[in-house]
Amino acid sequence: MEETGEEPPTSAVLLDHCHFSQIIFNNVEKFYIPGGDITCHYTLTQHFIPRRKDWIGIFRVGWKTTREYYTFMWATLPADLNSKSSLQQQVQFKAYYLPKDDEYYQFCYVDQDGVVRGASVPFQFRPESEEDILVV
Amino acid sequence: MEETGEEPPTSAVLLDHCHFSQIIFNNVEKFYIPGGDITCHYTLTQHFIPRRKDWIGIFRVGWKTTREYYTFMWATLPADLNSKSSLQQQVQFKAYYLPKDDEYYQFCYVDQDGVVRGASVPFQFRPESEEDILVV
Amino acid sequence: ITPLSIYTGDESMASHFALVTAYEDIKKRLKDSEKENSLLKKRIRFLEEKLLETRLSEDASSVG
Amino acid sequence: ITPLSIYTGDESMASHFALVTAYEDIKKRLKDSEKENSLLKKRIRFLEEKLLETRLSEDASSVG
Repeated sequence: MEETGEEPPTSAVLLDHCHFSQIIFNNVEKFYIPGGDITCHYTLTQHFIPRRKDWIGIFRVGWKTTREYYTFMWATLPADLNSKSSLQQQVQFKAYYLPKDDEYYQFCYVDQDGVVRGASVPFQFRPESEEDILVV
Repeated sequence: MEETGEEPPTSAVLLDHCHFSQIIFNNVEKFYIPGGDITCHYTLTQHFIPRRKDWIGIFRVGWKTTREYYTFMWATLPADLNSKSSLQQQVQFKAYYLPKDDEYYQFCYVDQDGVVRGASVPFQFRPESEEDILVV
Repeated sequence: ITPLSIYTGDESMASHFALVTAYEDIKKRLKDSEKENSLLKKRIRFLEEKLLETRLSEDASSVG
Repeated sequence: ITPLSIYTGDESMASHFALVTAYEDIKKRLKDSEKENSLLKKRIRFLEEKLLETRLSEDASSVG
């Protein structure tokens, strides 16, 4: 999986989606209320086998290395991988450990070898302004 | 300048801005009117020496390799690099060669060795909608 | 205990992939927000005209 | 003639850098657009109230 920098650009492009989308994050909100816990819902795609030291990090969008996680939780190990329901997982992040600014963050699933297996859409920790409730 | 993949992540982060910002793009519009030529203005930073085969490409935002340019122009060679005015350059892109969709694009300056020396903010080819002229 | 995060050349692709995911979503939100903006501006224009009309008719009735 | 674009490991950093540049700008535009949106909504609320008032006073004067 290591890029030596000697390969033609095509390989870099083709490699692309194969393993980055093995975890799909669901029901990610645009805004999470500051001071509250948040639940991260995710789905394991069919052939993905979670391992004991896989983890889910909250990263500020634009991160360069997985060491830059803001906070993390160990991923849940499903009881029975063969049952359908095991593919739906969730972990909870406690309010205390969450970012306090209104930057954009995203969840990333990193396996125990350090390989990123999925990334979520971005979210912010801020209240949705009350003006936005008005419907046109 | 080649990353072997063996280096610690810090080096990747530090290397960052050194040569990517040697060309600064100026006065980039948010919208360019479809069907018109566009002028790309840019500034060479102090120690940058342009060469004969440097080029400026229009890339769709999210590009992965510099081969993915939508269109390109050879960069202008300043007559006298010691004169202040030579640092301000421009090239014109003809309407015929420009993208016809309303995706986001950006200018990138690529030197004759294939190294990216600058990237602009994104722009679109679409008219600014007339509603947007209303001032609150 | 900290989680393992090894650096591989792969990682820069991962970070790019994650950024593309975020960018695509933000781009979509911007589009939605700009569209909503246009609608809101139309609504304002409509309300301003209505208000003007109502006032004019009010003036007319108070004169008549 | 095509321009030279050699692949180096550096390139993935360049593409990441370019995307960060674009992302930061789009993020800023989204923020501006959301802010404008809020202002427009306030303006609509104000106009709607004004319109209601004017109509009420119109009704009152036509009754009185």
